[in-house]
Amino acid sequence: MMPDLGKYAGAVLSSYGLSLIALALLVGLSLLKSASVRKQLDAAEKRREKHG
Amino acid sequence: MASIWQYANPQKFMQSTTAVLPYLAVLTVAALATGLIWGFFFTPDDYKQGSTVKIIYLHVPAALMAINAWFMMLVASLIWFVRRHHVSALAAKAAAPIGMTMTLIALITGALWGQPMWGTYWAWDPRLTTFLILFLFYLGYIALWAAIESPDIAADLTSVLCMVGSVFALLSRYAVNFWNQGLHQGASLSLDKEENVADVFYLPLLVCIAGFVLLFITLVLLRTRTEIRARRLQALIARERMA
Amino acid sequence: MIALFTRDLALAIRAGGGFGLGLAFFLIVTVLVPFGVGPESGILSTIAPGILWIGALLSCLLSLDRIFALDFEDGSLDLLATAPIPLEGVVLMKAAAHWVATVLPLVLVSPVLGLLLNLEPAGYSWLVISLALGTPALSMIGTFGAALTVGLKRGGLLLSLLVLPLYVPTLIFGAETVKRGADGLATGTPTLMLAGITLGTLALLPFAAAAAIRVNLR
Amino acid sequence: MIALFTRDLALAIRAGGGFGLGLAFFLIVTVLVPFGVGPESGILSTIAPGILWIGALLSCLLSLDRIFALDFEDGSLDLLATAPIPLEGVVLMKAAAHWVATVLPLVLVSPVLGLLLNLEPAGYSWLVISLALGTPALSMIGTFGAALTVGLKRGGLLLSLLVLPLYVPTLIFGAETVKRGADGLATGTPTLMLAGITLGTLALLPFAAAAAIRVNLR
Amino acid sequence: MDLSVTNLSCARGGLPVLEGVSFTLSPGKALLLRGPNGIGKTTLLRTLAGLQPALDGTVSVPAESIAYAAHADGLKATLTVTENLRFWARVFGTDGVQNALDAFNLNDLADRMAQNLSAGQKRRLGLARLLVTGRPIWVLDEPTVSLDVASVALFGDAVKAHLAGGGMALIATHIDLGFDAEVLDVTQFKAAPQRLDDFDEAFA
Amino acid sequence: MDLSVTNLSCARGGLPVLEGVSFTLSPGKALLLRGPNGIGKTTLLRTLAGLQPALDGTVSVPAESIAYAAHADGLKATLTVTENLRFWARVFGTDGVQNALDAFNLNDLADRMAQNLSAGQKRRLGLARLLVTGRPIWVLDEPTVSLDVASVALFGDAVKAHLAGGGMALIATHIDLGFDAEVLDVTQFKAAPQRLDDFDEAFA
Ligand code: HEM
Ligand SMILES: Nc1ncnc2c1ncn2[C@@H]1O[C@H](COP(=O)(O)OP(=O)(O)OP(=O)(O)O)[C@@H](O)[C@H]1O
Ligand SMILES: Nc1ncnc2c1ncn2[C@@H]1O[C@H](COP(=O)(O)OP(=O)(O)OP(=O)(O)O)[C@@H](O)[C@H]1O
Ligand SMILES: [Mg+2]
Ligand SMILES: [Mg+2]
Repeated sequence: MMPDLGKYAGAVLSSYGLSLIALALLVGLSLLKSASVRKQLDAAEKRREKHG
Repeated sequence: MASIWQYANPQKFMQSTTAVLPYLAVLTVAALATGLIWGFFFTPDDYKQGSTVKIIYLHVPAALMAINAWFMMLVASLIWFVRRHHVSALAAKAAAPIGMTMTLIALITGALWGQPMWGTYWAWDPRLTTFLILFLFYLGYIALWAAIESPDIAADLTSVLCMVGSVFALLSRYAVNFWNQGLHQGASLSLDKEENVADVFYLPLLVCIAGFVLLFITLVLLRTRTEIRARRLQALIARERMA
Repeated sequence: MIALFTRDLALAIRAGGGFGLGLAFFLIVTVLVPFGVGPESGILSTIAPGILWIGALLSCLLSLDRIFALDFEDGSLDLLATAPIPLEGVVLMKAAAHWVATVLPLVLVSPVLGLLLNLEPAGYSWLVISLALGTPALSMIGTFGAALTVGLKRGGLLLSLLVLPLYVPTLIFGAETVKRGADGLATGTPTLMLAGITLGTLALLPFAAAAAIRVNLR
Repeated sequence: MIALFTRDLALAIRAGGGFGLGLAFFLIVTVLVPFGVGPESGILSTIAPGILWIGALLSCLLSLDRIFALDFEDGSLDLLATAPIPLEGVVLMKAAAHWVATVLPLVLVSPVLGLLLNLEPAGYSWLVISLALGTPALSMIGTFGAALTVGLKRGGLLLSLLVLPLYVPTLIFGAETVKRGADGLATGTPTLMLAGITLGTLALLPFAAAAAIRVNLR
Repeated sequence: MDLSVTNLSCARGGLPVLEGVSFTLSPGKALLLRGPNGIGKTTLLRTLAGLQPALDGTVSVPAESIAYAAHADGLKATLTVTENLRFWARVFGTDGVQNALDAFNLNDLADRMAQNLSAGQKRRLGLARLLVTGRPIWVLDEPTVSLDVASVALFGDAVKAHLAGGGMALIATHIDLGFDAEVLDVTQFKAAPQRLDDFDEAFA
Repeated sequence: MDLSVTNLSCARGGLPVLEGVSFTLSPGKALLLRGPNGIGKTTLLRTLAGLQPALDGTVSVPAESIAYAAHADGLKATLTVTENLRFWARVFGTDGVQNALDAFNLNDLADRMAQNLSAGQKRRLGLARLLVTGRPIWVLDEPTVSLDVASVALFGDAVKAHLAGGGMALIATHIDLGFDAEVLDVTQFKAAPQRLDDFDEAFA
């Protein structure tokens, strides 16, 4: 059910492709950083509670 | 009714965003998927531009968000400067990479669109040029955040840069217009849409714009939360060092 | 404040760098362009206004990190911040000294370099006028950038990155003035804009720069 | 010696500057040119080869003073000079690290900037080839210049002045290669010359640079 | 007019270093600050001099009445001794250059460039700068580093003359200055490590 | 193999500073250099380490057997303690990193970036570097600056272990190092001011 893009298929597909890659990178990196910081913070809070 | 500034308290901010973030994320995915799928699969080709109109569903929302992200950073910087709420400084920091990505998407899709339409990937058209300058501003802003160790000093200096930069961005816009008349279409989301974009293109475009706005808000909240946690983490580590 | 201005000038001259080197860099950039672009005089004279402005801008840029870095390292900046003159005045004097020591010589020799690039005869006077009107804005913007990056190690390249987009409007109007002048067209609007930018930056940026220094000394 | 190379790369990445900022400067210089010269794509594509080469050269130039200055300040250079590796090897590794950290990224993004300047399609491959062949010479010559000025306070601008004339042959042949490539002409001679310059500088300049460092440490 | 500091807290690099610093200094008196390396003496003096904001607490005098001198002397290597002093005299709007040269025995060196001075001579020039500020409160950080015995005595005389004229001096030092004064050990004000029990405490 | 220095003259900034320096040091021995500021100790040590040419005289060992450590530690702020040491170990082709960490009590700090160390810890790292050079002659300029008592003792132990293994040490210092060694006062070698009777003498 791919629409027929005609002679501009290259331009349209690469626009969508590159944009989605950029968005995926942005979202992915944001999530990764969020997860890693959260993990480090949890560990640090645990240490703090243990040692007071 | 409590003051809106209560959300500038980090803890309060964390609590309230924990509650809304899942809904926002779902809404974002829904809007983006609907808009892009609708636009890509279920809209006709334009009689002049052929299938390249489909690029509009990425290009225009990204372009709008690129500018609005900077505007949001400006507002957040002003709030930090006047009221010194840490959350707003961190929100400005969190928004910059998003804005930069949006600028990049607008530039890439525009360039890819330009090749079939104008016969060149790049022309020094005022609007295009303005975006390039905007990209440089994002780059400098992010580099300044990265270069300064102390978070409060970084917040102060980047907010000064954001304010001064905004003035110069406007000035550049005027200068660039003066310098070159350009190829780019004018604003077509004006009120009398009769003479501009037809409904078939207009409605999915609106959904896409909504999707990008939601994406921006979601990401800013997520990244601001990360920054807040990182700040807390830094303080805890510093305390461990001292003990 | 006059004392600060004369001291900075004296330092620029004694250190041997202030005057000569900025000038030399301008010369060399301008000379490199024909090597890179090729010697056809038609092309050269078309691009001459832009290249001369860009050369001046880059020379100015390269000397920016000296504006505050030396004073920061040896503690003078701390002492100036606690001295009975407003920091805004200090910033303005620093920008003025930078302009006189580094940029003014460029403005004065620019016609000679215009010759090297086959600038149209009608353009010479506009070259000097536009540089004289526009470069104070470059010095002032650069001083602001230097104030932002004063505490950073090796801030030089970051400084360039921050300052260059701010230089765009000045560059556009400056080069446009020369281009129009060389082509015998009316130069009113860009000249006015140049003057406007210079006045605006001189009026507003000292405050932003002084705020940045206060933050950086903290 | 490999240890020195990997350490310098690690430092360049950690300091956050090495990679990104040289690149940013290249980007900005290239972007400024149309603002100065004007947006007509015909003129831009004529001067594109020269401007791209000059941009790469200037970005390279600006990062030169980092090559030895930091090691000099913190005493590493003294220690390296007394270490059991030849100073010539140290110099070569320094140049290599500079090239990989600062110049290689420029080479890789240069096609994108070619786009901005409307470089002729046939020129892209030659742009990358000529930069890849010629820029090692720039790094090596720059390392020599950095070695000459290592002890001097604020040697940065003096360094530029010393190094720029030495860069001229590389620039000429590099830009010529791209120009001929873009025009579809034979590029044999300038490409060979570029390769020759690079090989020659890599073979000879380490000795000169090592001698200069020995003198400067005295 | 006394210099009284009440309950002052100051931070360095974002972390509180000293808390609850309180003392009073009246005209004609000097106060020596002592404490181990890294305790926060420099931070305290910079806060008093108005170079960084206090976290908390008050200082009874404006920063404009304080002359601050630290390790870095603010000397320009390519200006002569007289030129260096004359510059600061003009900035502070006074004219005590000759007086300052006399007090620190710099007359022989008056035309020497600062870069050709020895470390101790440089230090003397840095201290001479205090005399041309004409300000009543001297805030000095390790003033006698690299001075020989004779120069330490000159410095002591200069401080005594300043105090006799109704001035005040606040001096952080590890070594003997050759004159008597009250001593304040700042170790007692050391900031307790932040508890950070409350999430928001990280955002000072 | 002894280190013997015969009739050495060395210059700084174009002027002779020390003349006729002669001494001998045998394996297992340490020699302390003393003398007032500016007499030329640093100049002498740099000449021995091969960093500047001697005006005159001979040194019996090649510069390749000497490990030199000065005020500047050659540490990279953005590398960790281990990375800094490992780099120098690779440059000198040895593998004593763990050993060096142990000797200067740096194990707790092994993964800390050098920029986050205190001055004393930095100094310890700089001294630990000597152990990874594997060279027999240590030439040290003011090694104990900013070290606390415990660290000075660590340093003393490291020097003693080095000497016990047949090494030598030549140390310029103003302060007590906590161990006994021969002392050489370099003031006796102070260069006489040039007479400049002959026109050519200015061209040394
Ligand atoms: C790199 C190149 C380009 C950049 C940076 C760019 C930038 C922008 C911006 C900022 C907008 C939103 C402005 C607004 O809504 O007021 C926009 C809208 C638009 N652009 Fe582009 N553009 C580029 C290339 C192109 C090309 C090549 C085409 C097609 C031939 C194109 C077609 C459009 C259309 C149809 C709109 C929507 C009009 C509107 O809503 O204003 N753009 N572009
Ligand atoms: N730039 C900085 N960033 C973070 N912490 C710092 C910074 N500078 C100093 N510190 C820390 O702040 C504390 C106080 O430093 P300060 O310089 O005030 O000490 P001091 O009492 O003057 O020491 P000294 O006797 O060595 O002069 C020290 O523990 C130091 O490690
Ligand atoms: N760059 C220079 N140019 C000219 N003279 C110099 C230079 N550096 C040092 N000197 C002079 O050389 C002499 C010897 O200096 P050196 O550093 O060897 O002394 P030192 O005995 O190590 O002193 P200290 O105990 O302070 O370390 C001093 O009188 C000094 O003034
Ligand atoms: Mg201190
Ligand atoms: Mg010494």
